[in-house]
Amino acid sequence: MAIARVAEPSGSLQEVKEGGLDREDLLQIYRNMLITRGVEERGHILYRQGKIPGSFYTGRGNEASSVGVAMAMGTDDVGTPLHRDMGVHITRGVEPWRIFAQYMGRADGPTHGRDGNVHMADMNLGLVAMVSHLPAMLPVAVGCALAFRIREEKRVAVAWSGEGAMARGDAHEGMNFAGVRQLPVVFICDNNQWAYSTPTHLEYAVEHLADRAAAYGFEGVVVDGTDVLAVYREAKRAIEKARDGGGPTLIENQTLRMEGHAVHDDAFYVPKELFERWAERDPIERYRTWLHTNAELTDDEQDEITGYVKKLLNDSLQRADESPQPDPDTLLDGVYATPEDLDTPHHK
Amino acid sequence: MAIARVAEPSGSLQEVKEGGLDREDLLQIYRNMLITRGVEERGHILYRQGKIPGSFYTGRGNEASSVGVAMAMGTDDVGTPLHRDMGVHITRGVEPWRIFAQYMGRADGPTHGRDGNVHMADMNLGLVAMVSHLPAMLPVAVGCALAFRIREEKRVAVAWSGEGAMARGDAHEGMNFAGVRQLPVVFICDNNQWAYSTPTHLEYAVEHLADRAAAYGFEGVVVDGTDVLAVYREAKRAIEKARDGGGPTLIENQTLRMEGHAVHDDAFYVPKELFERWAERDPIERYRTWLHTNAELTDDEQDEITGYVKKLLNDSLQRADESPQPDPDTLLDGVYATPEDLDTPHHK
Amino acid sequence: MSEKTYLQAISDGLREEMRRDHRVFILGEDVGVYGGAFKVTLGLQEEFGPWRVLDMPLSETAIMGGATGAAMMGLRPVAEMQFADFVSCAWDHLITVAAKQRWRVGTPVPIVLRLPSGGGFSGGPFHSQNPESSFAHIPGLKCVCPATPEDAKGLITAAIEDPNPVLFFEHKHLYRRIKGEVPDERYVTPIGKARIHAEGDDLTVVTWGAMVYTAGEAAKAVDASVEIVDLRTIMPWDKEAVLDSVRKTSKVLVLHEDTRTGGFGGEIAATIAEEAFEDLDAPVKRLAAPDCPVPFSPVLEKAYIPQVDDVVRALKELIEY
Amino acid sequence: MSEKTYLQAISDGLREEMRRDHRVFILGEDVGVYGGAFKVTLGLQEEFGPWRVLDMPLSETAIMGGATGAAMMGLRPVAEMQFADFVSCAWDHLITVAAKQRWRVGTPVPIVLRLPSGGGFSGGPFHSQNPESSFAHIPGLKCVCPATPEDAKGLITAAIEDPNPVLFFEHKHLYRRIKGEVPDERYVTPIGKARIHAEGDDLTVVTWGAMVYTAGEAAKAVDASVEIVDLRTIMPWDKEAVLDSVRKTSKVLVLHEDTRTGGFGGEIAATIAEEAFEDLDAPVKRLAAPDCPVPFSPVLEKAYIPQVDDVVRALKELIEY
Ligand SMILES: Cc1ncc(C[n+]2csc(CCOP(=O)(O)OP(=O)(O)O)c2C)c(N)n1
Ligand SMILES: Cc1ncc(C[n+]2csc(CCOP(=O)(O)OP(=O)(O)O)c2C)c(N)n1
Ligand SMILES: [Mg+2]
Ligand SMILES: [Mg+2]
Repeated sequence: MAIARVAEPSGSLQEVKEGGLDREDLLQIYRNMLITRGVEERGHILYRQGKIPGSFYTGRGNEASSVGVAMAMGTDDVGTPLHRDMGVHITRGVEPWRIFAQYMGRADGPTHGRDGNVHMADMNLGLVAMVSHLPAMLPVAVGCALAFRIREEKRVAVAWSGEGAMARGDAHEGMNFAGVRQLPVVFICDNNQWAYSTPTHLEYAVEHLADRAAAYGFEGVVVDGTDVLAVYREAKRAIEKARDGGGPTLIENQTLRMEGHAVHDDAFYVPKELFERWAERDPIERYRTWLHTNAELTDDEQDEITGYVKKLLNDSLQRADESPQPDPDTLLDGVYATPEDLDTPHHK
Repeated sequence: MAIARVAEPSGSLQEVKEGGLDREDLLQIYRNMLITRGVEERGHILYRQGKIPGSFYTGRGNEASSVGVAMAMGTDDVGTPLHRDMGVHITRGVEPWRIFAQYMGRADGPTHGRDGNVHMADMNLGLVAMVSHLPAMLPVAVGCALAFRIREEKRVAVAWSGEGAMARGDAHEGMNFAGVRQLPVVFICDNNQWAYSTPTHLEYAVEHLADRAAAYGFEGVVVDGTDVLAVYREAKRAIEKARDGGGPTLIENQTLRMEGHAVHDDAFYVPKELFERWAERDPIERYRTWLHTNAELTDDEQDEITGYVKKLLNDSLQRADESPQPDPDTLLDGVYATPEDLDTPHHK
Repeated sequence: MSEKTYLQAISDGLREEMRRDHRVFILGEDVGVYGGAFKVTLGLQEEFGPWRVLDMPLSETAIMGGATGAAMMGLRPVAEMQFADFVSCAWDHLITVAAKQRWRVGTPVPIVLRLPSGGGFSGGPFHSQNPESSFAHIPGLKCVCPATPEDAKGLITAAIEDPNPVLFFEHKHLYRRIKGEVPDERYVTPIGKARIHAEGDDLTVVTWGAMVYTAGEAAKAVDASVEIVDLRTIMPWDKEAVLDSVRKTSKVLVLHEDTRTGGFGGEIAATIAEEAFEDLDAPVKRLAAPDCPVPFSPVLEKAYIPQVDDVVRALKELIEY
Repeated sequence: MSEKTYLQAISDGLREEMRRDHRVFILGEDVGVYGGAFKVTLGLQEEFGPWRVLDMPLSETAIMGGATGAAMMGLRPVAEMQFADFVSCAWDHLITVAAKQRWRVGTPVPIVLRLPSGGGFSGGPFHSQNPESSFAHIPGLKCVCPATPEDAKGLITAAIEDPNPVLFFEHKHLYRRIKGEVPDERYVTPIGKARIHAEGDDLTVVTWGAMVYTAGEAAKAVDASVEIVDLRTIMPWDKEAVLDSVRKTSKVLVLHEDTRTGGFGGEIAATIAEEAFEDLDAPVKRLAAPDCPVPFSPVLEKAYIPQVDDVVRALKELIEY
């Protein structure tokens, strides 16, 4: 028995426009999805070239979900994206060269070589950097929403979690508290069907994770996470509802993790046919087709965007590669914050 | 929208007999409820006499819930009762003098003065001693059920939690895992409407906590926790279902905590009328009336039981008071277990 | 100046900061109408309303994660664990998020976590612990353990002002037993500065929290001049003050209520033994609780928590060395 | 005897115990078909089935609580954290339930918790930590940190046999880099006994885990005879072996990969300084990671984890004292 609402697929251009996206927005979404995938593909190459230390993760297959949600957020909203959500960073305006610098552990990455991978975020863009421990950032996002509620600001926090991490106590405590206080927070569950090698039936025993929202006193929505406009529409609805005092929503975006858990994992445990089936629903292909069919995307426009993204990535790679190694003498700086650290837009 | 099933009240003698209770069982239940309340009332007096160190907690109002569930357990089943569940210890056969000795921190209490209050249990009676941290014993009970499942034993674990403690991650992780693996465990939520001074609407935002069972893939049942025979019936059903491979159930027993959180708390924050309303549903009074009406409880029988309980408690108090103080020289014994400690019925 | 209990001093400090700074808010279990298990926050919800004195569900992770998020958005949360023992349920958030976010990504997490700790009244294994040693090992956290009402107020103010996560260990046994003169106006007691509780020349006792008083009584019972250094904060701890005292007395006892092995006394003793090696006339001695949980029964608890007699014995051994 | 990697030795020990004792089972994330993040349990689910090699949800509390309950019912769980770092999510269950149940109520909790720990490969702040010091402070827990393949097998066997909760810290950087002769038959390496990694007369290095090898290389680079004591287990730790060595050499370096302040090295240094006070010709020196999280970038990580050069420098300072 599904309890959550199952969202409609994306509709016509007319509908989408009524949902708040003009044609430039639509192209921007396309651009962001391409940059997202491009950053991760280039990262992969860097990794194979031995330029990225440690491990390497991507969110292939999750571009619609991450970009769609981020597009729905307001400028002053905040979020805690995770390791499959590169599209959030891109959409919020992180420059790709800084991401490459982060990957390579260079001084100009957002963490200056102190942390790696997508363990980064720019607070000035309203993003809070994830920790590895999943989903520890979910209750932190709830805390952001609490601040907005206390100050009576019309801002919303967006909290991400994989479907596997929803098994952890952090998800429960965060969602329960948010429900009790009807805080302005939207929970996004990236359900990519696998938690490392673990399939969903070993992670939860409910039909849809979004059904859990009922246990916390708010609405759950199941969305096709390869359909960027459906994701956008549902995220927008939920965010504006939260902004208007309507409390949290749990959105489950259904996708497939199109690669291994990380670069070292060939995902031998995922049935081939599953990959094949979901490859047909590649979020970028799907959206390009929609743009052609519904928004008269021209070949020229497409070429222009592809060219723009290619150049952006090439330039970014070069700039990142010029970034110096971090200085070991700075290792102990900033273990403790100083009062000046609080001079930020957030800590006013 | 309630998702859980709301249980019927207890029925006629005929029905109850079909449910597996003969007349002696019915009297035993009555006896156990009286002993349960008696132990705590005497404990309260001991406390006021300055004979109990530290704090003191009772489960007044929860006698039907704790005795009813424990009666439904099989000899080889195990449980992790909490601080309102004295009736479980009594029903499983803990001798009251040992409980008084525990209260007073004496050498003959189950923890030999090392821990106090209801932080005790006799493993030989299938009970695992609680820790303060709530509800840490819930995933431990799930672990017991896991052992039964691995060994393919027809045994069931019963896990208790207050409604307040259901907000914690431990409850979530334990129930989720149990649902995923359909383990033989029954979850009992003692919903006494308050978590210390915190009312339920600040603890959860769902109609019934039992509704949460749906989020974990099993059945939830709401029971009037002052109706010992209804509690018994639902616990029995759930336990036998679990024993037969049917997986977990979450039972929510609704009561009111009839005293303060602990002896120092006068519960000023609980509306007087609430106490008055629930006093009319005192579980022991209710059950006595039922026995009179349905099972022809005679005045002689009643006097005999009352007399028996009174003598038991008096003798127990005296015996406990004769128990020596623990020996400080033993303080460091048993921080680490020895191989011989594993020579128990459980660690075969 | 007015005479205040240790508890009242904390309470006053909280109220004062909440009046001064609208960003300060309190969250925890039963902190509102009930005023917290120990009544430290009594009356604050009435004054500041339910959103600045926020009753939380029984969810230590939501409390800590919530405080962390709110701090990142510019508020100054003061979270309460009902007993310090329950901070084990928030361990992950403290050490994984709050402690590391500043160093990792430059985001300060200015939160205060109030932790009613310590034994002495038969609280048993789960209502008596002194978990400060575990946290003092985690870079990025500060640990504060006031012993006097004056310090309790000055340090809660400092903790709220501090841009870092500060664990504020309030000793429950001092709450109502210890009174002292407390300035009426606002003041800040610096984190990281020890206080000389008693001056002396022959021996040094380094300690904190309730043990300051145990040391004080023991000092009166020995025939030597004992200097008692009340660390006040153990992360950072005032190494210079300790070394100054040790250089003067040449003999030192490190005393704490937490268990001995791996307790923070080891860090202090090791540091003294390394940095004052040539000044020592006797090995650095440690006295702490034995390595087992805190017992419930009064006879056992007395054998567990270092008593005046135990300190006297240790001091005599040092004198006779 | 056959040559085995450190990883293979652990794997063999697990398989052997599972064949011998039907009560032993494994639970953790991705331990089944995938064989665990490091492939230590590879092939075991195939041999023993899905209920004895149990894939758990992403739920460290359910893993630890589950192991505890199963142990109480007579099984012998071997739980795996995917990385030692994630044990922070199970901290409460370890210190509150597993560590205290035997002492409190007489119920032993015979569980093993396998913890892939340590840095050296840019795992960053959350995939490189050495959290053993935090646990060594908690009475009731044992902490095992093997350095060689032979000890890895002998100690995993000992850990499974032990009637207590045993935390088994496997150093990830040793998994495939370190090979050695390992007896083919079953054997038990006693918990609490150190191993003399290298004999020497002039200086003692007390260490464990991957630092044993760092110390070994450093010893070759100094002009003195260095004794390296590999503790093998830090709770309990072999005080006698350490004191014996120190009495012989009179100078000692305590070395570990975890951060310095409040690290277990403080306990060891304080104990040596107290109990071998009159045998010491120099202060007990400590070398450890600096007090910050583990950095990701290789240049930073090299500056963070004690390197051979750092140990050489410390040894020279001791020599020259
Ligand atoms: C608390 C915790 N335990 C274990 C891990 C190791 N780990 C990293 S990702 C992962 C799987 C996560 O699955 P899911 O939440 O579905 O996210 P996905 O990676 O599929 O996007 C695991 C087990 C972790 N990061 N945090
Ligand atoms: C993890 C944890 N946090 C806080 C406490 C302190 N505490 C003891 S009982 C209690 C209220 C429990 O409420 P509920 O679960 O409804 O059980 P009840 O006492 O009402 O039976 C609290 C907050 C605790 N025991 N454990
Ligand atoms: Mg997933
Ligand atoms: Mg309750």
